[in-house]
Amino acid sequence: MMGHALYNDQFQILLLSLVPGLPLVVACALLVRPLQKTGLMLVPWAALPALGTALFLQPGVNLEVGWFFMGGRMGIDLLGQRFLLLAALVWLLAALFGRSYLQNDPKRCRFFFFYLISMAFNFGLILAQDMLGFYLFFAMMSFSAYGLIVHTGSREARWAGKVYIALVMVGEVLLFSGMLLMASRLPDLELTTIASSRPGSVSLIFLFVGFAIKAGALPLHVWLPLAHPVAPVPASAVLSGVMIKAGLLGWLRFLPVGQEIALPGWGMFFVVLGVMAAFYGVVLGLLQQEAKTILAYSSVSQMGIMTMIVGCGLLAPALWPQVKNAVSIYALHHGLAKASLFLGTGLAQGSGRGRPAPWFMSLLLLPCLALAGLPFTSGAIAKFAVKEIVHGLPGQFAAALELVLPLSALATMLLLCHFLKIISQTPSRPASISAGMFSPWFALLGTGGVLLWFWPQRPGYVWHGAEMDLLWQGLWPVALGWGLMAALWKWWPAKMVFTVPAGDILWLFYGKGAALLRLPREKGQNIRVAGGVVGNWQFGWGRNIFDRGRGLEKKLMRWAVVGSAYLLLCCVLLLLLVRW
Amino acid sequence: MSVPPALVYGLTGLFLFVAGLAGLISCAQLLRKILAANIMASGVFLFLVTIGHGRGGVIDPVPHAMVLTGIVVSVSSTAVVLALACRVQETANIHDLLKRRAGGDRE
Amino acid sequence: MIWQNWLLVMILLSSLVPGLIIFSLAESRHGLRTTLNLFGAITKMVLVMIMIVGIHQGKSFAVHLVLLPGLELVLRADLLSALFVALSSILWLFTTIYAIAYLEDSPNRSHFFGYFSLCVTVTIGIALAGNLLTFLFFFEMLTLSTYPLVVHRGTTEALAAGRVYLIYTLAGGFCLFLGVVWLHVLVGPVDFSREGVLSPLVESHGQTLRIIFFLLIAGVGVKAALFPLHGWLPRAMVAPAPVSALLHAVAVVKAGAFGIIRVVLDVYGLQTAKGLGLLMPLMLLASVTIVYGAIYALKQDNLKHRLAFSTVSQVSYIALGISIGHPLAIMGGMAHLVHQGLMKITLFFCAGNIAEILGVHHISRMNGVGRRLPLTMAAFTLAAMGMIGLPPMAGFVSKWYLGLGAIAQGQGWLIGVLVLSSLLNAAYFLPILYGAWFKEPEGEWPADSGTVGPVESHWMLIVPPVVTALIVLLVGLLANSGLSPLAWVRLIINARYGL
Amino acid sequence: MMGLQLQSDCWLIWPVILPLSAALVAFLAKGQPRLSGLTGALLTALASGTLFLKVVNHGGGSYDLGGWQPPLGISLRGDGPAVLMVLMTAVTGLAISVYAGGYFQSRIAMGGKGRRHIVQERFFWPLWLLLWGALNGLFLSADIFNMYVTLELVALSSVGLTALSGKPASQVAAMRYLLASLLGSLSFLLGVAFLYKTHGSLDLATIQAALALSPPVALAMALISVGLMLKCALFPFHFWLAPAHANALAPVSAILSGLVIKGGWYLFFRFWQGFLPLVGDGVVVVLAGLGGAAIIWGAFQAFCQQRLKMLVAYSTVAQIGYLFIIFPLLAIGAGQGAAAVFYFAISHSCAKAALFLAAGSIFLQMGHDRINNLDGVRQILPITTFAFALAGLSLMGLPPTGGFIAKYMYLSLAVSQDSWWLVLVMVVGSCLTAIYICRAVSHVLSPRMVAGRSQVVVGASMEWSALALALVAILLGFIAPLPLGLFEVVG
Repeated sequence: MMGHALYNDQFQILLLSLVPGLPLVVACALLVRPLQKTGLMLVPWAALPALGTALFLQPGVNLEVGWFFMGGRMGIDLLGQRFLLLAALVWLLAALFGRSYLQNDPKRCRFFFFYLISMAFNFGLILAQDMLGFYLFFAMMSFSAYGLIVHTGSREARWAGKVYIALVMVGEVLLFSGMLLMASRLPDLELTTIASSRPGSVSLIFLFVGFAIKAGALPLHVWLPLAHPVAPVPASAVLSGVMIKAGLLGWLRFLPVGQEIALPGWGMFFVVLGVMAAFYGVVLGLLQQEAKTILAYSSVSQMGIMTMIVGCGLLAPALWPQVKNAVSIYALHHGLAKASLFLGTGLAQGSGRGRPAPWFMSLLLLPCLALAGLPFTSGAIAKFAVKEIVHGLPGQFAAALELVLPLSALATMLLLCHFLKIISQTPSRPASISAGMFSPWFALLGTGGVLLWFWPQRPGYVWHGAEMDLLWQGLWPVALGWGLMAALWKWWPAKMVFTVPAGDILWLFYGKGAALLRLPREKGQNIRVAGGVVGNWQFGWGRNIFDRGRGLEKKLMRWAVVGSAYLLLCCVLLLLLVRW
Repeated sequence: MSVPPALVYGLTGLFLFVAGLAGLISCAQLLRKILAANIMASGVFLFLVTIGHGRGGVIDPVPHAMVLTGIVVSVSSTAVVLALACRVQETANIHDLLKRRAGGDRE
Repeated sequence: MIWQNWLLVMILLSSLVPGLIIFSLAESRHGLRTTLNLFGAITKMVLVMIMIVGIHQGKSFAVHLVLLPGLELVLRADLLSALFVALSSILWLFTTIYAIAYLEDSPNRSHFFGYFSLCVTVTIGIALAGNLLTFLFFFEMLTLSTYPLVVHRGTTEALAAGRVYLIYTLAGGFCLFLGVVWLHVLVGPVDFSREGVLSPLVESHGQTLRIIFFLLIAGVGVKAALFPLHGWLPRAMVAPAPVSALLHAVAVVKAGAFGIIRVVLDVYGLQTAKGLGLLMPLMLLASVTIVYGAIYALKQDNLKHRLAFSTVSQVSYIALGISIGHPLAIMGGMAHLVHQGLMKITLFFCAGNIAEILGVHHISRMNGVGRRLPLTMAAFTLAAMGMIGLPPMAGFVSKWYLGLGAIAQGQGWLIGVLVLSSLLNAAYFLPILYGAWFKEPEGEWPADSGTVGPVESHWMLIVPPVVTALIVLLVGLLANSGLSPLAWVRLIINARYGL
Repeated sequence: MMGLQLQSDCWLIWPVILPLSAALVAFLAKGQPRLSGLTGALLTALASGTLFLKVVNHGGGSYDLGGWQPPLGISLRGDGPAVLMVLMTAVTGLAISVYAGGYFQSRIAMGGKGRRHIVQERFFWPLWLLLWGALNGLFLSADIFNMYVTLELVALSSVGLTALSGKPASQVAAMRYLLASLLGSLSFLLGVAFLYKTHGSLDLATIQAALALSPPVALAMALISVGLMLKCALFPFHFWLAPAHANALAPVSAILSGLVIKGGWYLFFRFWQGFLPLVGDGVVVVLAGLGGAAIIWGAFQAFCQQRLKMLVAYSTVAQIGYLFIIFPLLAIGAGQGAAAVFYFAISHSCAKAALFLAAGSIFLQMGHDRINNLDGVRQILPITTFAFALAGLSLMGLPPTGGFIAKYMYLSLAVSQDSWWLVLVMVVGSCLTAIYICRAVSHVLSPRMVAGRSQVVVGASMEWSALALALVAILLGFIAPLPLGLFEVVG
């Protein structure tokens, strides 16, 4: 029996190691010229162990990997399973898409190298069950994603990369500090220990901000609209679909959610921040003219809703199991939908046929509607899960948030209509798509549409979606949004176009910000060294001191001086000796 | 009260020493310096001779031996000094000559 | 028993003897010289391994030589010295391999390798020094054996740099000397194995002990490049790359840092040092150095200068760890002794490769280097990430423990220093990485020496950085395993403070 | 009683007799001055070695020359310090002799102006052996008048050696040297006369035993002190030293700087040693003050020099200061101060001689000794430059050298007696020493190649003897207990 358990453990460790391990191995293969072809073939399939783990491994595995880093643990819990499923699906399908999308890119090996390592670390952070393991994978994923963002090497990409990496660095050090502060109070660094302890407020702030950067929470979202449009389409899909969820997961893992102690201050903060982001993203998104930028702002807005849910969990600890459920469902739904939108954008822009075909547009409409929460879409299930939580909140919150939810759905619909319009108006670049790109997109659409309906822990309500009032509640924001947008298109003067540059508030202090990022540097050999005087003295005033020293010595060498010294010294010695 | 001759000799010796010292220090020419050094030596010897006299009328032979040895040393060092002085003078002359010739060439 | 005592001497001789033979070799005896070098390095490694195993089994190693009554040279291997000895001997092997290829066809190689071996001998001597006098003894010799290496190129610039180096280090040496003498007058010979000799004097001679501490730290601080005393380090960059690597990672700077550890922990003892209030100034100094070095590194365009200032900044982590005074922080500091060595030697190897193979010395001209030298730049990237302190590189491990110790000691503000340093490190390393990997090369390289063999250049130039970079990665990735430096440091801390 | 009876301590005489007779032989043996000179040097060194072994094994002793008892007879005393100095002279002298053999050989082989080099060598050996004998006599003599005589002998032979090079500069320098030396010895003699007047004895030990500070004694001590200061060129009487030492032939410079200076200082020390308990702080402070001034000023001047040999010569000026700053530290501490200063003298002697020998070789090879143009000598003279660097280490007082041990003892004495100004002077002095030595060494050891004589003219014996001396200076860092044990032996 013991032996069996051990064997089982070993097997699980092997499987779990394969999840981040296989992508890393394939990534390494891409570096070696003879193996590149095989490596490229294998890119999408490197996500298979993750998919398998998410689908077949029972949550609750938690294994010690003592030799790893600072004493690691890995395993999978309920939250992890859902995030892993989402990640595996999106990474896999986006890779399939990308393989065709980047077929003719000379630098595709480099792209997929970064793609794979980001993927590996993304899986790793989901599996990590200890603080430093999580931090390790989180940090590595953030840095690897840099390679995806700057892939094209255009000016915009470089700028986006710069902003991204600066924010990532700030996030890293904040996380580092926060985790240090947290770790100094804990007996060990396992996530279960963290979940049952209460961190200090300073470390909370650090951790919140550190993860908020990744999650694109309000003032720190600036990298999202910059980075998503410049990255190649599959990269945007995973960035927006999966990677920003890592920040969310970080909050869930490290904030004291799910404890008996309510943190009303923090909860309130999260809720307000989330709601603000939900609408801010939409408003800013409406002012954009680039499809992928609009999607990025939509992500900001959607992440706002997830922030809000987390805030609810903080407000009412009793709701925590539902919150966990809701967040993971929402993340799953949003991830799949957003990824299919991004891939769709890629397809539309690369069709080479001028305007996209109607059938294509109607397919593209599906995830949009899902995001807006149309009944019978995945969005409806996610929205319902959220609604359930909102209902559980204390009175005034429930009322306020119940108002917010449909409004946000309406806003989302507005934004996505805007997106569709932009897509339909933007002429395509020369044809670059192939049949191989459609199948992953279809798969993604299909999964997004169907997956939640077969979800084991789906809200019990799902099958009652046909009930009239609920149907209505889901429908009217969508319809209103659509109508409003149609009206706007019709009557809005064509010449009145307001735009805000992507990255909005970043531009407010662009001048100074740029100065911060573009550091003064001295070209050439010059180095400024403190204490440089010592180095130069022989060349500066040294010559002078030599001559002066020798001149003085000549004076000392005169007989008169020597004679007087003789007499003086005789007298002094005599005097001193006699006086004694 | 008569002055003891030992005191006179002794003081004379010391005076000679100091005078020689003054000469050695202040005279510029080499030969004068050498002479001054000799005068100093004579002063010391005179002083030594006086010491030998001073012991209650008994003549002490040791200072005498010292003076004799000292004179030998002094003579030999004077010889060395003089020889060296000649060489210095010679080379100085040659030096001067060379300098003058070089100067003349330039003119 | 006898072999145990001779082992230490043999460890010293294993590099000294080849060094002396190499001095006498003609310039053309390339093969013999290489053989001797490698033979010495490998022998030393083996001997050090034997010693470490012995120490682990609880054996003790010590040799004494009486210079004067009450004045003796002692070589003794304790846990801490084993750490430094292991670092030096391993890195020496790599540096030797690297230097053999790097200096191929350059003049004066016999001289170079002679002094090179001497330098390592002396460094090992510093590590094994059993009392303060022996430490001083080897510390001064280190100055002298590294000087010829610094001026090896013989250019005016090199000579000027050498002069500055000498002035700084010798002046520091005299401070140290004075401190040692003073301490001897106060308490007699200061043996490292007798911590706490000074504690009875805290009441009566507190002020004196403070001054002595200042003198000692000034002495070792010059080599450790503590803030106002660091001026020599960037200038010494004119030396050939293997020398810079050796200087920064193994020998000089590390010896200074090691000296700080010895002075604080073994001469004064943590409690005494705390009681005298000596740690706070040291902590401030180290913090200032960390930030200062990083800021200046940012301003450099010359790659080696940037690395030099980075060293200034990074080595002070060790001093910081010690001065925090909490066992955890000390652990971080000691681990950084090894980690920084590994990372910095990799960086210098890479900088040397870039300069040697491509003729590129400036960061502004490094665009696209990654395409021409992928392995070198990969190693550079790993090491640079370690320097920034990203997990799972070695640098993170030390930073983590430093932070933990700082918090435990109630000095939470130090996290700010660590964070600032990380940010600045990122600011000066990431642009290099970006330029090297993502930018297009700006045309021909100034002096491309061409590809040799299957890798980008001579394999002896490529293998050392790649291997050390992998070690950097593994040391962090397997930090918790029994074979990592961290495990050994934990052993030290356990033995001393019983964590 | 009569002279024919051999006294038990007759071995004391050989280190004096042998070089003197060898000098005579070398002078007379016109054809083979080098052979006879080297043989004499070897024998003298052997005699000194024997003396050393005897003293180590059987303790010190004294010997009355010709069986004549003091005061009329001349007495030699071999106690620890004296024998130590004799041994130092022997070691240094032997190396210098070997060097000189090679030096003259090389010079003669180089040719040049007629027979000048041959004549130089012909006079060098007798003068050098005479000097050696006189020095040994000086160290061993127990009687103050004999000290005067040996002092004069030393001075005359060294002046002769100085003038030997024949350059105008060296002759002028020799003249200065001689006059200063005359002034010094006459002062010394007058002091001796005063001492004899008050004590009726010439035996130093007797005098010191009965010493009381009457005004004549004070005058005597003042005269003797100033006279000896002139002899050993203590600041401000260093005016003659640098030109004389720097312009002499290479082996001569080494002899003068390494050994001759120590003669004057040795007498000074022995006079004051017994006298110190009687005097107040003021005097020792003056002495140490002069020493400190010498250290700083000499080091500064050395730093200012542009010629290598001048630099080394001024370094001697500075190092003499160390021999004098010990006086405040002698008063307390059981013999540690004396041990320290003797150790300093010994290691300085080896190191300085090695420096001058190496500098001489460099001069010979390059044809000049302008420091700034010496880059690249390393390639031509690897051993010599190495010796130069090693000797420099000892001068700087870096471990593991004799200089380090001495400085260590100095500093620990100064610290234990809270003489902070001495500590300051020593540290500053050490730093300055380090700077000027490094300045020279950085050029000498520079890998840069500079045009010079391509053919190596420096003989192997020259290179290795310099290195041997430098190595002795290093070795002194490890064998300190041996000489210092000898130091305890009384005569």
